[in-house]
Amino acid sequence: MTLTDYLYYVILPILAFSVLLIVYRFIKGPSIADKIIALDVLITTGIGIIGVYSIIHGRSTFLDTAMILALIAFLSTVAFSYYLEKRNRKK
Amino acid sequence: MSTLILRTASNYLLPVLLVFSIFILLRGHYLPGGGFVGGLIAAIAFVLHAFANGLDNTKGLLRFHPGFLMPVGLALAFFSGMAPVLVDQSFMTGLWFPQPFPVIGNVGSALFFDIGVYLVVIGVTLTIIFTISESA
Amino acid sequence: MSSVIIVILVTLGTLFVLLSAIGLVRMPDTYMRISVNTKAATLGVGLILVGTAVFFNDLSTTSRALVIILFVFLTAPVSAHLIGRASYFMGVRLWKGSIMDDLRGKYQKNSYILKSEIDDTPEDNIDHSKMKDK
Amino acid sequence: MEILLAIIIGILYAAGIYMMLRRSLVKLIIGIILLGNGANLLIFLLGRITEGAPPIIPEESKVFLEAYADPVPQALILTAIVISFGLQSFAIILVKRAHKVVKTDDLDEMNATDEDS
Amino acid sequence: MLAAILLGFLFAIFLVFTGKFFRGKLAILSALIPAGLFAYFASFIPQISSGEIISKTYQWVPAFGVDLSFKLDGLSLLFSLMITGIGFLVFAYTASYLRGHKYLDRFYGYLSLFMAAMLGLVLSDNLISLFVFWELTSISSFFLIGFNNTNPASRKSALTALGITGFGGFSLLAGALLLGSISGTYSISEMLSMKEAIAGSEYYILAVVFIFVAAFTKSAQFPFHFWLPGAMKAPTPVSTYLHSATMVKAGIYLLMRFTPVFGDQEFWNTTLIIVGGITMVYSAIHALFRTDLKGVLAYSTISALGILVFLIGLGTKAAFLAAAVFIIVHALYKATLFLVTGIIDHQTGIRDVTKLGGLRKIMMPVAIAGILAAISSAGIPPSVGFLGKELTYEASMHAETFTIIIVIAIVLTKILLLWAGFVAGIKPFVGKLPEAHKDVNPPGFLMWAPAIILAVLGILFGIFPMLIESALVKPVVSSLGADASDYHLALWHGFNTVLLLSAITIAVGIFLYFFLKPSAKLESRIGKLEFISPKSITEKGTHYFSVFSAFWTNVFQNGYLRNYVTTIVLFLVVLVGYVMFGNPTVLIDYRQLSEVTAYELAVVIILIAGVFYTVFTKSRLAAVAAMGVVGLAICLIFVFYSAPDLAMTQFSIDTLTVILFVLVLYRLPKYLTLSDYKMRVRDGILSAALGTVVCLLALQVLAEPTNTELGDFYAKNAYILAHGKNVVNVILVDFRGIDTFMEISVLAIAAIGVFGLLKLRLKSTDRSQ
Amino acid sequence: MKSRFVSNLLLTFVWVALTGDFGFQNYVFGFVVNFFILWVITRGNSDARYFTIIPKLIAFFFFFLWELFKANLQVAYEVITPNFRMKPGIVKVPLSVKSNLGITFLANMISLTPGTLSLDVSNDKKVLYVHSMYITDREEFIKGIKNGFEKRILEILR
Amino acid sequence: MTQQLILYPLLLQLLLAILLMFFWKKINTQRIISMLGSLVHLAVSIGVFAYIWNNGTQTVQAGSWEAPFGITFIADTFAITMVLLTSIAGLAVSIFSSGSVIGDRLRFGYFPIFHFLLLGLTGAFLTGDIFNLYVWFEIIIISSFVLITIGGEKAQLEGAVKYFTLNFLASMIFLTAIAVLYGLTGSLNMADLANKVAAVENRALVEITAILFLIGFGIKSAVFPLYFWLPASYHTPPSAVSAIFGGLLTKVGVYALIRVFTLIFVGDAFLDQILLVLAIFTLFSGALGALVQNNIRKVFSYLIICHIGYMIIGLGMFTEVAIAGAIFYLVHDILVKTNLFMISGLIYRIKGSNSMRALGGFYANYPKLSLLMFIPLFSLVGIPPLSGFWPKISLITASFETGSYWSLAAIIFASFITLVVIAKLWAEVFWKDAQEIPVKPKFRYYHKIKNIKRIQIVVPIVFLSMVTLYVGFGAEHIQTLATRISSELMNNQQYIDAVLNTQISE
Ligand code: NA
Ligand code: NA
Repeated sequence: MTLTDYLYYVILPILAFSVLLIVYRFIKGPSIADKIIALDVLITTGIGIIGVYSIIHGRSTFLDTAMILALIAFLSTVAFSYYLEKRNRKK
Repeated sequence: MSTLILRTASNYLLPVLLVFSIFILLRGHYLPGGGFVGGLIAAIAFVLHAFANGLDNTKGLLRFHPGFLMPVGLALAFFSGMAPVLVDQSFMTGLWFPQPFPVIGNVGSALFFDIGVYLVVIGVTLTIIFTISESA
Repeated sequence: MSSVIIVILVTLGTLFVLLSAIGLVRMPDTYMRISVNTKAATLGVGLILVGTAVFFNDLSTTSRALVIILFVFLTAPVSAHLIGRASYFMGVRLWKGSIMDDLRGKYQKNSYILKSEIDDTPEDNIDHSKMKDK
Repeated sequence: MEILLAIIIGILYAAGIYMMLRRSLVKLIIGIILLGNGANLLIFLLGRITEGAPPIIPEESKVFLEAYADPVPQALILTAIVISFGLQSFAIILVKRAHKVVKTDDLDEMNATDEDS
Repeated sequence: MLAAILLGFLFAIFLVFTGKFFRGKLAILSALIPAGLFAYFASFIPQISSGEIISKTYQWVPAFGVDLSFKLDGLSLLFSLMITGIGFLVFAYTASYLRGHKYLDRFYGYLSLFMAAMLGLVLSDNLISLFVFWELTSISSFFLIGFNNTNPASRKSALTALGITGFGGFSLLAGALLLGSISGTYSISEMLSMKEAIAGSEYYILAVVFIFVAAFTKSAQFPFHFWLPGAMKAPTPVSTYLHSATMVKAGIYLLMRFTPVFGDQEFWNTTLIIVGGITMVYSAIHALFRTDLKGVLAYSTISALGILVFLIGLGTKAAFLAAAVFIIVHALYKATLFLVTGIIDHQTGIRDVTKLGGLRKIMMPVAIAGILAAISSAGIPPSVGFLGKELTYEASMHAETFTIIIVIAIVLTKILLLWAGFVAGIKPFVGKLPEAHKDVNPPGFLMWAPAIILAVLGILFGIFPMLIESALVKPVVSSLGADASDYHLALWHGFNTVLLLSAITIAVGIFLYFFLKPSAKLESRIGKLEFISPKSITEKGTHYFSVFSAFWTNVFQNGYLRNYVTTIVLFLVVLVGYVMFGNPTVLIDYRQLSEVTAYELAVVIILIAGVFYTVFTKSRLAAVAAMGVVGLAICLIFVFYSAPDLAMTQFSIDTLTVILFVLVLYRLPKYLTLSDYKMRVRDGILSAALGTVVCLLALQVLAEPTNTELGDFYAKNAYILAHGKNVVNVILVDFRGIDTFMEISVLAIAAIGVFGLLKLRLKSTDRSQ
Repeated sequence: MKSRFVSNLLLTFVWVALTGDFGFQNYVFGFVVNFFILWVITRGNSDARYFTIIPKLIAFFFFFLWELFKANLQVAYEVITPNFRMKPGIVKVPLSVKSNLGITFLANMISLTPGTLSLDVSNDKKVLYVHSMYITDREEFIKGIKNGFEKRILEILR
Repeated sequence: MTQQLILYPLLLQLLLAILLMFFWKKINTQRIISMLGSLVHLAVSIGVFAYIWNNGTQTVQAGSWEAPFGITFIADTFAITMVLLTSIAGLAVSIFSSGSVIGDRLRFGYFPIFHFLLLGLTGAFLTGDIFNLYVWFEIIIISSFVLITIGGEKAQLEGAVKYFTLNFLASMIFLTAIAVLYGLTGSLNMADLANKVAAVENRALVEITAILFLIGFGIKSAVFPLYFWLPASYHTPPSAVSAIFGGLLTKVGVYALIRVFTLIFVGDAFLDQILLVLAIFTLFSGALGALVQNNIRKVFSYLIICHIGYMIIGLGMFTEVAIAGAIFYLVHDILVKTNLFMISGLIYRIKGSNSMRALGGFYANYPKLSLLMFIPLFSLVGIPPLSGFWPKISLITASFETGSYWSLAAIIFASFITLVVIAKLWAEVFWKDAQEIPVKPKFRYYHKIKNIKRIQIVVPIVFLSMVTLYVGFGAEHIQTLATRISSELMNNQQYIDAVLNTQISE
């Protein structure tokens, strides 16, 4: 089994399975915070998937996307928290 | 949001993100990136700063209305497109310096165009988000 | 040789990611879910990216991988903090097995000013025990 | 995979229109965004998809040495995404203002301009 | 000749700028224009009576085959003289009738506009330019009928008249264009030479119908007649000029003009006889039931027009002769009666014939004019009316079929018209003068002189028919394609059946005049039948039509955005579905498609889950977060399929959208469950149908061969010519840079829009400015 | 002025790392780029010293990585075994570090290590509220933090 | 420099838009720049028009990339005529805006956006690339969104929500069509597409693509049953905005329909049949709608819909005569509709209302203005020899020649209803006694505003009325133009050759 096959047939499926688990939590909630943290973890996992994928295809270019994901995902979490604070304050 | 942790973190992230945005802008012709994404990242840096420190502080940083970047960027794009017309070539024909520059590589009208895109995107994003924040 | 290192790094990383996913599903309250994920996923992704850096073994990729790791490690705890505190004043309860809550009565309602000591205006402060269940 | 993508695109179109058919302003915006995503993916799919071969010329070369994905649909989608973003941001604010001025989130109550004849 | 026609237009335009000088004493100067024109046209009489035809062509719009070609033959000469002659009298009369009126200048403007249009109409040899003038008469008539425009009834009548004549106008246009298509020319003269070709064309009936509708509406034939009584709201000079002497005869003119083209065909003749016959009898009877003088005159005018149509329908030489004479007769006496009625109205303010009497004591010249006109109208010798009636009877008796019915109808009509003429021309002047009218002022010279002139001419032409015979009547008949050179107009043709009929007519008519007085009672009796009249049917139809219009409009434009979206999507689904499933050749080729891997499947699953969650969640924030999941999934798809730039952009933009949403959301209310279950199911089905159609469409396109020529060119030249290695970026900033330029412009515009939406608050005083 | 220069230099290193081009020209270019950025955000660095800390931070990072890995195993065990043996709660930890950077640093380190999560810092910067999954004893827990991370951070910052 | 000639109208508008953004708050400067710029634009357009008229179709390859690889701009007679009309209407509305749009709106980017809108229109007319056309359409719609909402009044916003949604939907359908087209042919250049689409074997897919374009453009051109956004919104913004919308916005949809269906999807009987049916219903629905409205701007809105039917019916009959009729009508309609909305603005300035019930007495009180307004109103009706009359000759003739009696009936019906509607409007607004309308305090009534503003409001109306009169009385010229355009369109090979055989000069 080559490295590529290993990543392709073992690692990526595990990561894919993780993604499904995370989405399960996303849908189940119950609080909005759970959804936000699930989304955050999902994006983090996505970075991992992209990392593995770039090894499989031998293209480091994909890491650029991962870089953007890492940077920007943070902002949406900030925005959601901002929303939650504003919303509660309004009440 | 009045959280010290976020405020501190964002103050450090701002310059890093801005460096990153220029990096993304300049490499766009060779690798993924370019004026658009670069501009977005720069804008996001300021937005993050605004979330953490309040809008007024961020505006204080900028010193001019971000909307001003829009005409500036558009004008830059326009002149980079018009330059070839002045030498009797078609609009938006690429003009290139004969020798590649260090680091940036080949420099031509397309690069200035991309910088125009970069500026417009920053201007647009910040105008939109700042305006909403102010009237929220 | 490098291939072995890559396999180890990536495998470990993937397992940590899986771990965090399982944790996310299994942990009984929001705070613990945040807690588990902030590290497991972060560490997992960090390991995978190190593996990537090793694989490509060139400077530009390595630096990019490092930048990603840096960003992730820099932002993950801040995110966790933001969501955690938001959960608290949104009224997300601690797990029933929790043994203490020093935050009770410290957040001022509406302004979210956080005090270090309980003051004499308890009615203005957030207290989960006084909230009704949904 | 193409079949799955086609199904996804169908779902995005359907979901987008379904949301646009609701009476809530917010749902309208969500519908618009979903529909936009559907259209972008459609361009992507119909431009034919290629795995793991970004249209970026290798560092040491002047031309492509191996297969590469068609860059045209990507460029088109980039333009379309950005334009959609402009429209969506405007729409979000429009909805906010409309809600504030007309004082309803119910689109069914926004019919004065059609009636007043 | 062009100058002659344009003179009226130029004067109208001239009046726009100098109008205020023509409101006062100078108004009478306007009459110089028709007078001059009359003289001009009269100067052609010798040439025309000698059989000459004068024509003149000016180029206008050759691209359409439309030119300004004019033809002066007997028919057009007669009409030209009527238009300018009566025009002259009416212009003069108006100066007195509307003396000091605030808008007298406008009135003259419209009148001269009308006169010019009417001249153009009768002189045009090009069918399209004829139509142009035809429409101009309708428009100037609209302005004249609505001259007292602050009066709602006036406005309504103007609208009705324009509606009906406008409708006829479009019919004329269609007819003209159809004839043009058939014959390849719009020149009426050239059409004359293609009589057989046109009659043999499969479009003959259609073309004739178009022309009929035009003529019948303009000349107030049953069932389109009712606009004419309504048009009596106009000032009397208008009624005189347009609605008795000239414009209403445009339809007659048209029929006569086309007699040589369409005539001698059963459809043509029969229709005209029937329509003319019904019109003449129907409206003559109606005249009996009027108390308003102008009402009586209006219905008798319609009746007279019916007679003319009927005569044209008879299509014999005698009938043409009768028609030619009757046009002159009618113009003279009916114009007189209108002028007289106008004078009465002007001086006493009353038009109700039951309240009038003895006015001879105050306005003797008017009485003379009225009585002379009544005599002519009654066809009592030695008036020219007698000539007309004799000829009419003569023609009727030689009708080919249903002779008896035709004769009875025409005699009945004539009897009733005699009554009408007497009521209008004699009754107001005889008997006792009511107390109230003792102090009525006599009319000015300018008012009664035109009436006298016309009335006297009516008698004069009767006594000396040779004055009109070769100058006017015979050229008209020869324009209609018949030869009447052997015929001589004379009062006395010896004892014959026609004379007998004449005697009966006069006797019965006079008897009727003494026994049947116009009364309000009678009028209300006919009013009860009003609901089946064409007028009320049309009005009802119009009403239901506007109800239907409102219904139709509101069905589609119902104010509900979701209905609009539904309609559009449904339209798309049905149309595309029809083509897609109607073509069995469209197949999906599965072989070319790639396999699915685990991680792809996972991404697809989360994407679908995200979409469904977005759609069905009850929390808005959750929906926004779920869109984040969707965005991430799409981003990963872009990564998997070689589009890192896209992935980056997609993700950044999704994040920004989330931020925007979040900044706005907490200002918006929570979701409400607004639509019921049924509606959701319905929308669900429609959406699913769209989704299916798009999905199948995508798969079918994928089965087609690909062409990567474009991408290959870019890939080959990206570095070598455009100095970049990221081909996508090179496309964006170079190959297709303008797209990108405009894309950032879109962003800038959106930002300006957002800025304005949020920052611009109009002061309450600036609202709706 | 001096700190500005130092910041500029440090960002130049970040730039060079990002581009992966260690040529002299790239240093110069990175310096110019960052000079520009710092000019744009003149007000952004009230903590002028922060860049001097980065090298120490990197050292700390590797130490921390090990801590992180060790503690992760504990959570892993918790997550994959059927029963919960947790004793969670929110603990108030008094702070010795005073600077914003120090507090943020500490809070983040706590969050990154398993079982603990920094929820918030009081507005008077006196205490940090930490959620922990395993609280055997409140004082013990506080002591652990103060002697562990906080002590090291204080060292780094001085 | 001459080879870039056809881009000058486009570049000038772009320059104006950008320049105006620099003078953000200086509204007087903006007014002057806009008016002078529009004047120059008209001069340039006339120049380019004359050049094309004398030298035939011209193309420019943006970026010097040969077709079909770069973006092609092409000015055939049709395109340059539309550009010229845009510049005429643009100049009129620019002046009108200077006089009638209140300062607050001008301070929030009215003029830059206005010129962006004109830029979008110009671009859409000149482009020879289908995706680029999409981009120009987006410039147009985003500008129109901003203009329709500027000021943010209640009615504006309500209308804008619908306007936005349905136009967005149209854009998405357009984009879907482009996706399919690219998937089928791998090309974006319209001339190249004409060749490649003809070579596609699966005609059903081509037909579906054409239907998608039909619906996408159909929404934009307000064809039945896709027009809903128009009556819901066109009466809500300031009348200067309605004027440019009413004149040009739907017409660009028509332009695109004509372009696509004469160049790319040619000779499909089923599609022509659909076009005809849609056109007939459009004529019908628009006419009925206009009949029941009370607000004059709504009347004009429905008449826009109604009269779009004339152009589509011309396209549907697809003969040289019919298309010439459609083109002539297009020319007439742009001028008249722009003018009518400006007139509704003038009426509003005078009386503070646009409701027919509330208005009255114009003829008595403003005879000269009434006479002026008469010109476009009755040109619209097509009272011969005013401009609206001539194209009907072609359309009716074509319906006889193609045996399309339903078309004939619809054309006559719509003409008749238009006549009735305008006559009714005339009777209500101009003839009826002046009605008592409560005086709005601080409303800037026509008699209260400065002379210069009054001139700025009236002059463009006079200007467009004069042009309309020229179209009517100089019908020969317009018909010659329409025939030339029509024959160029019917012979799409000349377009294709102009694009694909262009020599690239270094
Ligand atoms: Na890019
Ligand atoms: Na994170």
